[in-house]
Amino acid sequence: MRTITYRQALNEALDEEMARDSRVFLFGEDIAIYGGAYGVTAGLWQKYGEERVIDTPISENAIVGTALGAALTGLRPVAEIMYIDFIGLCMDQLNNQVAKIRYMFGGKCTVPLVIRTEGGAGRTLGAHHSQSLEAWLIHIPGIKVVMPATPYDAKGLLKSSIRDDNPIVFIEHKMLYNTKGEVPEEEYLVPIGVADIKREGKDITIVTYSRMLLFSLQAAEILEKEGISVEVIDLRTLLPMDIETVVKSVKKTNKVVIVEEDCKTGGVGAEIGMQIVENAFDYLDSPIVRVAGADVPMPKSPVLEKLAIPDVDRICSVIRNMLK
Amino acid sequence: MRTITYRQALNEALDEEMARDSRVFLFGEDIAIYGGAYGVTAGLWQKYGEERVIDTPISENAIVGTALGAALTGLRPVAEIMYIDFIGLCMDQLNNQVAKIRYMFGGKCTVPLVIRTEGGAGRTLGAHHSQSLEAWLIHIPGIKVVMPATPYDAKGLLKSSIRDDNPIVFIEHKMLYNTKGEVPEEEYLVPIGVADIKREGKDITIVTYSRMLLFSLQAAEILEKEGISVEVIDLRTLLPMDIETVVKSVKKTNKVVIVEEDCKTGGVGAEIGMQIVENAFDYLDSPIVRVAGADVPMPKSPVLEKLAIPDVDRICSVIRNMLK
Amino acid sequence: MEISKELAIKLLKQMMEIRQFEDMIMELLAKNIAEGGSHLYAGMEAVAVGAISVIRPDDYITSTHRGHGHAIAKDGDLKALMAEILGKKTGVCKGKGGSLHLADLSKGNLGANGIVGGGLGIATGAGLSIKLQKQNKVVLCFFGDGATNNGIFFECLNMASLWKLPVVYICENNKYAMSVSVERSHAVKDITKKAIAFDIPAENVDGQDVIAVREVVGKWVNYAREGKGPSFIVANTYRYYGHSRSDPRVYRTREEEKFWKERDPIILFANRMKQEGILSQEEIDSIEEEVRKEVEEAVDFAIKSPYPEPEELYTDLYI
Amino acid sequence: MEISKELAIKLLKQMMEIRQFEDMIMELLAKNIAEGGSHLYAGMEAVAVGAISVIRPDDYITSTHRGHGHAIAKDGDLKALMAEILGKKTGVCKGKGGSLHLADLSKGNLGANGIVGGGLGIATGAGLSIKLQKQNKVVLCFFGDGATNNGIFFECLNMASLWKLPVVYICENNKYAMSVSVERSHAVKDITKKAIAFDIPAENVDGQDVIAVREVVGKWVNYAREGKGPSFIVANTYRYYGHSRSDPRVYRTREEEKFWKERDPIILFANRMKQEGILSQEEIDSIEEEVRKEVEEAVDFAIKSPYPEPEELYTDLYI
Ligand SMILES: Cc1ncc(C[n+]2csc(CCOP(=O)(O)OP(=O)(O)O)c2C)c(N)n1
Ligand SMILES: Cc1ncc(C[n+]2csc(CCOP(=O)(O)OP(=O)(O)O)c2C)c(N)n1
Ligand SMILES: [Mg+2]
Ligand SMILES: [Mg+2]
Repeated sequence: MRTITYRQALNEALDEEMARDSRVFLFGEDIAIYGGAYGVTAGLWQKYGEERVIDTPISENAIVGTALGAALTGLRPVAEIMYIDFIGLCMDQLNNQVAKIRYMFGGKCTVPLVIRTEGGAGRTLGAHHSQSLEAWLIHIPGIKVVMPATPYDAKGLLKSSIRDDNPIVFIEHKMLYNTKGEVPEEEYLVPIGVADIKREGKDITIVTYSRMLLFSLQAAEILEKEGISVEVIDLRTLLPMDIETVVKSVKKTNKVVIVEEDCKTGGVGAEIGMQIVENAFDYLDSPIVRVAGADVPMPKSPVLEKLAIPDVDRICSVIRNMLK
Repeated sequence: MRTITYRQALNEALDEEMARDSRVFLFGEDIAIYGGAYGVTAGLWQKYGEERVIDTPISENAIVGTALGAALTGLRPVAEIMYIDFIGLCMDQLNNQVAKIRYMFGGKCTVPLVIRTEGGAGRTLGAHHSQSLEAWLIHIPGIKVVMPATPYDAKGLLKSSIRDDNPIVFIEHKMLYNTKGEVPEEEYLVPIGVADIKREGKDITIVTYSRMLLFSLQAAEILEKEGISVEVIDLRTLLPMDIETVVKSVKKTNKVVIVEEDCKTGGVGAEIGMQIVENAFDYLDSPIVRVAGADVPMPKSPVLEKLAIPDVDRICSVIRNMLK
Repeated sequence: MEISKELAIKLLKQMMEIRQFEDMIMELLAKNIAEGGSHLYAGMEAVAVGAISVIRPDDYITSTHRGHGHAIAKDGDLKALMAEILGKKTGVCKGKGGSLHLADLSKGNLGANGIVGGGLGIATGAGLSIKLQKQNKVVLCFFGDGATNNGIFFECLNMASLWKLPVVYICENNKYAMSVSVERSHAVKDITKKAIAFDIPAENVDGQDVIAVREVVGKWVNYAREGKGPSFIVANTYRYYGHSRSDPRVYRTREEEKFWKERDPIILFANRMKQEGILSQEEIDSIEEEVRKEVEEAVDFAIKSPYPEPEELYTDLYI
Repeated sequence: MEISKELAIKLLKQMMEIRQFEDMIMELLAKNIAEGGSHLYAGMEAVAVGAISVIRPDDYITSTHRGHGHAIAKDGDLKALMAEILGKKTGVCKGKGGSLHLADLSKGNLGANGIVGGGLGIATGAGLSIKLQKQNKVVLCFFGDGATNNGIFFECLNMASLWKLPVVYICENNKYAMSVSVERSHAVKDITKKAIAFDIPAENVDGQDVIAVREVVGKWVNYAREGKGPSFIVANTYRYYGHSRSDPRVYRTREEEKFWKERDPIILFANRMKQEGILSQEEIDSIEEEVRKEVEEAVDFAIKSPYPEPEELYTDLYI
């Protein structure tokens, strides 16, 4: 199968869905001429014109609010918030309007809206361009939260997100854009809300998502050589969370490590962990362990940045400890 | 001892700290002439004048940003965001500036800033005036999050918060303002970051905070008559969380129920639960149970609103089940 | 502009519906039949009624926390609105929205809003949608004076002007945002000046004069429909009740209240219609009587309606 | 305004420091010695240098994502700044902030900011603080053209005008916000018009002319110090490099770039000083040489400095 980058996979997803449905349009900062801060929308303005790929002013709250208004009245916007770090500027429109409007109106409207954004550390960009804020989002009933780790999933999930009639926050990772993976030429979709076992194993389960999947798979590779068989589950969608797949695995391995890049306290791992406790407590041989980001703003310094998020070594040593 | 309301306790705390330190000033919507949407600042404008009790325009992001600027340059602002539901409008200033600035600047500044707000359901105000969003806040390293449940704690914690050199979000509860409790005439402080065992017991531990403390205590009262002895821990501060007090209790009772008003998924209870798993797994006889708000926007209808948050019956029946 | 008898009746009746609806809610609040907050539109009727009277059923509006008037004027069903305010199953949002969230997309009402300024994005987006879909519709976006201090107001007006969106922004300047007067919270006293920052044409209108509102809004609605872009209207008006039930109104004088009550939009219009010989006092009285019956029926309907079933807690979230 | 030789040297030297500092960072980025993004101030030197030259050491500034120039002009130590940009322990923020967060409160620099418009609240709050403490200070608040589209800009200007805060708001209009031109993102082409919405006096200034900047900012700094309130200045300028390292600048023409390079603020000023007989070419050359040494020393210092210790990850969060 051909191999393309995560960036390219996302670009194809947008391209295909725009070609398929004339109601789909793109809306955000520097997405048209510039092609997006990370190049995801490159070429689409040239192809679809300026009524379907719209550069906006730097007005995050209005970007989300306006996209919502368009979604309520017949269009299917794909809005972009350049960095998830800026999501605080539009949390009101996202939380109070986008997520709640269908419920508040008694189900009498739909909000077919995708908000694309990207997050994560790794480029030493400092505290305002390196955050992982997905934990805020899974606490907002009414939206779905999708975080693909591979080019295949990125494309399939973005296409599904654009076709979904619910509002979706689709979070990419800045360190994945250049990663490559197999992506079929022919069209396919990846369902929202379904986790994927990226590697089967029997001794311990890693539950993870986004870039941490790559680290987890590397750790599993290393541990394999030491005779430790690790099952790696990629959640792919955080809300709704496919806890069944996780529970099934836990029932087999009886041990769980959660690997997450966001700050540990109040992070997504807490929710994953508690759902495991609620659904598979009696199968747990030992406490669930979170390997998570440090509870600090992201420091600039490359040495500190590396320490602030999980790495392969830490995952390995945590697992070795648990299996001792 | 004299008995006063939660509202009055808060008002006294503000009054005393303003009298004590001329750098303290109040800043927010309708806090001066009107005395605050829930009356907490009543009389202070009259007493301290319009340079120390400042009515602002409806500009939440600038309220927080401006308060920060004042805190960085010699003052000690107490800003008010009228409802926590509006916090999305200032999440950027709160998360990216207020919380991070000291760390980003290498410790070379302090941010003595309190942001008072209120949350919770109970007045059938619908989806935009009934939320419990503290889970977002505990995921922001750099701030502290305080949520008092009693008049005594409200006063003592607000005074401590104003004296603290770190930024603090102080969350009141709309259904507590009229509740009464004993509050000494003489000055006292309640330390930030210390939980309080509001009722001792031996069969099961409830971990809770804010209004849910009242429901938990009522449930404990009822269960007592059935021969079930419930220990009720009031966290009071959510960040930093006093997990030691919780763990000590769990080691005694071996069973935990978390009672929280916020939406369950991604809520504060997940973090409480995971910290218990991490620190006291081997003492747990049964899965930790979360009694939490429903994962929906708050519905207007009084019947649905009541169902959307925990109530005494639900707490009782969950505990009865766990002890069966 | 000539007022036909039919139009006169329609305008007067709608204003009376709003007034009586709001007065009734005040009663229901006092009796604890209505719970929670309700921001009442009494005193401001001419704005919603005048403005909405010049648009079509398929045009859109967005409304505010003080939204009963807009909902009624946009062809809202009194029964379904009253039931919604009481949180009943028969409400226009099945009892899930309440007073702050009245909406009816089937009638082009994109909703009231609990967030001050919260509807501005929706209105602007609806305008963008109309433009991209090459429809011939317009949007009336209502908001208070207070909302024009919130960032989203400026962000939206900039976009609307930049892209020439068919949105008429209507600021209901009732002199206060809760307790804070315009003088104490806006750097400019004439709110239309804010539109200069976006090169949007703006004008003030007497918000107590339903005909004046019609004329001004009508002009800018045509402008929008012709693809010329957004406009900004400040309708100067007053709310009779306190901001909410418990508000003792210490921030304003009784003289000021009296001044405005003497400019009551319903009385002003009724008198003018009499003077111009379009309606007689008897006709006016009979409209009022008719409205009284309607409102009573609405209350009756709402009170008798059941609350939503418990299962409804989890419906209508996702599709 | 007469320019003393001493002042001429100071202004020229600071502009050269900024230029060479930025050129050096471009080199370090190319060699992967500097990591991450850096938004370079080259081309815009006259704005920071001219503006900050008229305030006192105890006055405040707030800066932007393009903040090296402001930091240098506000008496920043080149070594500590360069070390910070490389994430070193000896950096002005101990390596925790980086290019986007240069700050030095001891010198009144309240910080660069990764959030467009993020410093406006801080500046306004510092202004409020000055007023409440009855100090005689002022604040210069720098931000880009793009920032004037974000809600917080309007919210802050309103507060500043309402309370007459001593803040001079300086928009560095370099024609683009990343790739989007002012024409494509602002409803008004003349950004000073935005100040009308807040009754704030505003004017444009040639941002390539350090003397013009000094004069205009000086005037409004006095106004602020006299308690008359805020002002709004749009300094028209241009950035030489792309928005960030990887930017191919497809959104602007090479002619336009050439036009602006012909108005280079350093050359313009140096020529004028020669013409007016204040500085000789030799003096100018020797300043340039001195600056070259300083910048080299700064780089040397930064490169040789250690990274923070691992324990530093958890320090400096709470006090
Ligand atoms: C973002 C936000 N801030 C504050 C509030 C609380 N609040 C509700 S109505 C109101 C006053 C609004 O004033 P205005 O916009 O003039 O409308 P009016 O009530 O006068 O009709 C305030 C402050 C809110 N609902 N939303
Ligand atoms: C709130 C926010 N939105 C978007 C960005 C991404 N971004 C960084 S700089 C920039 C352009 C800023 O333009 P302008 O304010 O004109 O400053 P300039 O870069 O031209 O100096 C953008 C969009 C950001 N950092 N913050
Ligand atoms: Mg008002
Ligand atoms: Mg710019």
